[in-house]
Amino acid sequence: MAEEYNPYNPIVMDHFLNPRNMGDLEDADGIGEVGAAACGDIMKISLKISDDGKISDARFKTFGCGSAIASSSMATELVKGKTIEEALKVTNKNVVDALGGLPPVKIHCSVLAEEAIKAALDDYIKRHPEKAALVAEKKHKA
Amino acid sequence: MAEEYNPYNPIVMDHFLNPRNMGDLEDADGIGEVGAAACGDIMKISLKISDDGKISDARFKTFGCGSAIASSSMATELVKGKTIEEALKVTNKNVVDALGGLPPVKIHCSVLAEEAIKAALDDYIKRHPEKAALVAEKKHKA
Amino acid sequence: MIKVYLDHQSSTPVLPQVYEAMLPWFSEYYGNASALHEQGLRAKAALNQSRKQFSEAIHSPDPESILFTSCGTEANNLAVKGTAYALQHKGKHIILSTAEHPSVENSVAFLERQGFTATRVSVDSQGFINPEDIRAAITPETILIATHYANHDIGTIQPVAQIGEIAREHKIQFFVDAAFSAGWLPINVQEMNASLLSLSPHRFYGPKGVGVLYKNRKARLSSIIHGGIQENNFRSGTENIPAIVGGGLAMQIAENERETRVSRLRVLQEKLWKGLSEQISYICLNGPLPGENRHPANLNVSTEFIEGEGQLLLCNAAGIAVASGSSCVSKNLKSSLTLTAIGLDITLAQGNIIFTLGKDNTFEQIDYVVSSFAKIVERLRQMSPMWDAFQKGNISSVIPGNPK
Amino acid sequence: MIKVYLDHQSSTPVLPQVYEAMLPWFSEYYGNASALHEQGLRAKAALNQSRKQFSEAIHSPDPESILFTSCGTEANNLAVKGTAYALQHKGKHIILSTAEHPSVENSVAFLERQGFTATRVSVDSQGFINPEDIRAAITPETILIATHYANHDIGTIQPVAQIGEIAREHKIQFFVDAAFSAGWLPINVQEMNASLLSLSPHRFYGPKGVGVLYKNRKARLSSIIHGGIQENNFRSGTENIPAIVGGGLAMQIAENERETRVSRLRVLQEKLWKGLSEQISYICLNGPLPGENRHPANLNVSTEFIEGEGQLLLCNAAGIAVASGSSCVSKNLKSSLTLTAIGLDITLAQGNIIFTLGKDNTFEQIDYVVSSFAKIVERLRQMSPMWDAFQKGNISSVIPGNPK
Ligand SMILES: Cc1ncc(COP(=O)(O)O)c(C=O)c1O
Ligand SMILES: Cc1ncc(COP(=O)(O)O)c(C=O)c1O
Repeated sequence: MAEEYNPYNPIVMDHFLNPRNMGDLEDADGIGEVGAAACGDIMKISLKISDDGKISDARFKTFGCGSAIASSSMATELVKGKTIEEALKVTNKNVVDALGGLPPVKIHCSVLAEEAIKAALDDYIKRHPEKAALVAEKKHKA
Repeated sequence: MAEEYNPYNPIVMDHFLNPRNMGDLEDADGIGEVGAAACGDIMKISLKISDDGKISDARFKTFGCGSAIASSSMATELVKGKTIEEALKVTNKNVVDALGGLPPVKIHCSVLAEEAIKAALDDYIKRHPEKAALVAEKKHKA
Repeated sequence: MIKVYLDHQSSTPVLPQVYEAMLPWFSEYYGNASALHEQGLRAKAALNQSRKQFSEAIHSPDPESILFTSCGTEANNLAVKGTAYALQHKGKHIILSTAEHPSVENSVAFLERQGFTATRVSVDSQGFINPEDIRAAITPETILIATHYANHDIGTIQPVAQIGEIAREHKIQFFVDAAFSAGWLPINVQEMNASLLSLSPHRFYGPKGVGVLYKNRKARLSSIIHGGIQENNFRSGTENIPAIVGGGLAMQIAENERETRVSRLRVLQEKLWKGLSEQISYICLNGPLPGENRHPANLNVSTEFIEGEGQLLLCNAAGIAVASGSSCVSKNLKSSLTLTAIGLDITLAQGNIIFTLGKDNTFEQIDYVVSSFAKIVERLRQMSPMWDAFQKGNISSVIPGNPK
Repeated sequence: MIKVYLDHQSSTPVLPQVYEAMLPWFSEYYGNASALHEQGLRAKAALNQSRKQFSEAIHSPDPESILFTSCGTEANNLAVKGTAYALQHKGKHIILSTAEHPSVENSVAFLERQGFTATRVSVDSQGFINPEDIRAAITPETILIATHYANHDIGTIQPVAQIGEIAREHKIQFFVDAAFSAGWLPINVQEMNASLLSLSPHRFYGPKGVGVLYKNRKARLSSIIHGGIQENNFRSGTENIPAIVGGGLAMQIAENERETRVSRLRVLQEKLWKGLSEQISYICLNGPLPGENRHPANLNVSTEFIEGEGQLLLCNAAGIAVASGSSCVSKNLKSSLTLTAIGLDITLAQGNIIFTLGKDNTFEQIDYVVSSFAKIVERLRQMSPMWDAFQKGNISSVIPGNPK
């Protein structure tokens, strides 16, 4: 069976072949774009964030290899429903683990996904400076 | 067929497997032994020479590889019936040709055969100095 | 499921006749060709029979000029390093092009670390070497000119006979890497004035596990794998008899069928490029247009705004086997050496796809590939932030002349 | 006609199961293991499966320590030269024995021409290396200790674990040439403390065209065949998948059946030597007596007063396939390196014959070989002027202790 012979595990293949949350968000509250074509990957993540600081929706667009696409897809899944604070804690390792592992040479894709999420959140915070304090405050308490 | 796969041509194989004139001659008139075990070959050729200077019989004994044995066998065949003068003209090339060729790395076997014949004839001439003149005289005439 | 194999440059299936010819050499005739008994002598006879087949196919003056190695890469290493070691007392300078296969480039780079020097002659935007650039690079120290016949990435066919003429004039050893050419292009080592020429049988329906180096009797060469006296002392190690037997037969068949195979390939190649360029926007052809200057099996394209690996994986999911010179795919920055050498924009290099046709591909397969590939490109562009930016006019196409 | 194959050291027939396992990899699954599509990924999976089989058989800590080459000779070249190039900044001194296979000896000789130095530790009259001699040869410059496990000519089994211990104490990379041992002797790379260890599958009923180098994760190694990124960058060139698949299976089977095969071989070996020594006068055994210090397949004898090639040819005519370490047979003075190393008289080296048994040899075959070989020796002695001289008392036997 062709399915047995793939460079990635079934979860990665599934997220590559059936990406979740692909696209852009109209009126996104935060957009992050990281990477460069010359390096082989560009990831753009758009977030919709409700007033209570919850990520109500997430979308991605990616120029890059199979694991870059799968990492973006998984990253959007991971942050959906999370608060900003929780989302800021999502690491590339979380993405890799959720994907059931990536080949060593492809770990950088998950790093890029983490960075794209962070960039989108930064963008949101930049647009909503009042929330920055909230985040910082909550961080303090913890 | 096994016969197709031999390191030598059929004539050489025949002379190796069915050597002609193998052995010693009782009361040989000339004996030549050349080579050394350390070099991998020793050839001994014994000749019976009649009063008219004809080689009436020849025998060989050889320590050496297949082509050394075949070369000795062929050399004895070549000189039988020849006069001393004719036998002195037998070259290693004659041996190689009569054998239908030898591999390049084995040409030295034919050289040894030529040398063994010459050594046996030298031995005869040493034992019969009166014939030396005859040989020389005939050589002059020629 | 439909399966279309379009990666014949990376390997080809062994022909049924070749396979049949190899079979007795595993369990029935298993002798070592150095052994002095029936099994060994039989193996040696098989070796020599194969030498004859290769020799005839490339118009070598004699079968003894054929040396067996384990693959094309090793043959290239032997040619380059073997020349360097044999002639280092004469000089230490090597000339090559910027678009060599990594086996040549990296052999030269290894020698540079050992004190040799090299001049890498640039290729033009279609991958052509200018023979006059080779001439200009020659110094009194030059001991080797190493070039390829057809480029493995973009199919450019080099003017090897002209380069050979220059090598002859200057009495410099000339090596031709024909690992992607043999079986597809006519080879006459004497007309090319090749001192050394390499072949790789698994690229023309022969088996893996054997490479060939033609070595002209006058060429000087040192061994690089040391040990026993196999291959006339130029390559030690027990010979892979089944692969050598199969390789020789595959060469003979390839040569007999070459013109038939090639004229069919040329039609498929034209059809494929026509289909792709009509169905897909912002796609460019790398290397010369299909025709006499391009390898008949190779089609190298770049689809703009998307990356290569995703295309490969979606092709694979559609049953289509292709390759890419993108560094992301090969995990080796050097694999896109040729694309860098022709000055291809880095984003186009990222989106690189290599189709290599074979003798069994059909017109229907080409139609399927064109329509599938168009969908794949469309799908990936939908995912691509670059496509988005291009649509919005934020970036522009880097394809020269902006085709379609 | 009776056929007895007693040259298993030079090569063995491929096992039927191994052959079956290889077949699909020629025409059905023909992908290049570097390719990113079903055919390629399938090939890569096969590669890794084979790595696992080798890894388990030699108790390697992980399958990634298994590297594939084209033959035992290349694996030995890679181990020796690869270590030298990787560690040349630390030092340039190599220790080996005087009885190495030419692939090790000639690799070291090549490095000596490049400025490396070497100490060749002598072996005793039975071919044994004294580990203390290795210790004594170590200098601060030493980067590699290279020895064999079982000697390819005379079957001597070396104290590799002791040598490995010394290497470990001095933190020197240790390479074991197990090309004649794997499949016949137990191998545990960790107990041996081997940094590198080579195997050759065509010597244990696997195919030709593949060699294996175990490389401990901590061992430093440079590539010697440059090009693509195959084998984790340690060996470029398209992998010979069918041979790698077959080799792995042959290794697994050899390991499973090893004890059964060996206990049978030991009986045949004893019987052969008993028969020969009883039936033939002036014959000597080279190497240790059959037993735990000798490879169970090897019997190396010298028959006095006659030369090796004639014996080989007459054996072949009688349907018996054997080998010889005589320089006349191999056309290579270096082939009898081991015989020189043990100080064997040159005339005994000339009369050298090597029998290597296999798992399928029978008692009847041994009887046939003994009686045929006795006749062959007799026949050649009748032709030999040395035998004549000996009979007349003009020369004497050089066999120590004058057996029989
Ligand atoms: C031009 C060229 N040279 C050399 C090689 C290496 O041949 P092999 O894969 O047999 O090692 C290739 C294969 O890609 C090639 O295309
Ligand atoms: C001890 C030893 N090392 C290395 C080799 C070389 O192996 P191959 O014939 O696979 O090149 C041999 C083969 O004779 C051997 O016996």
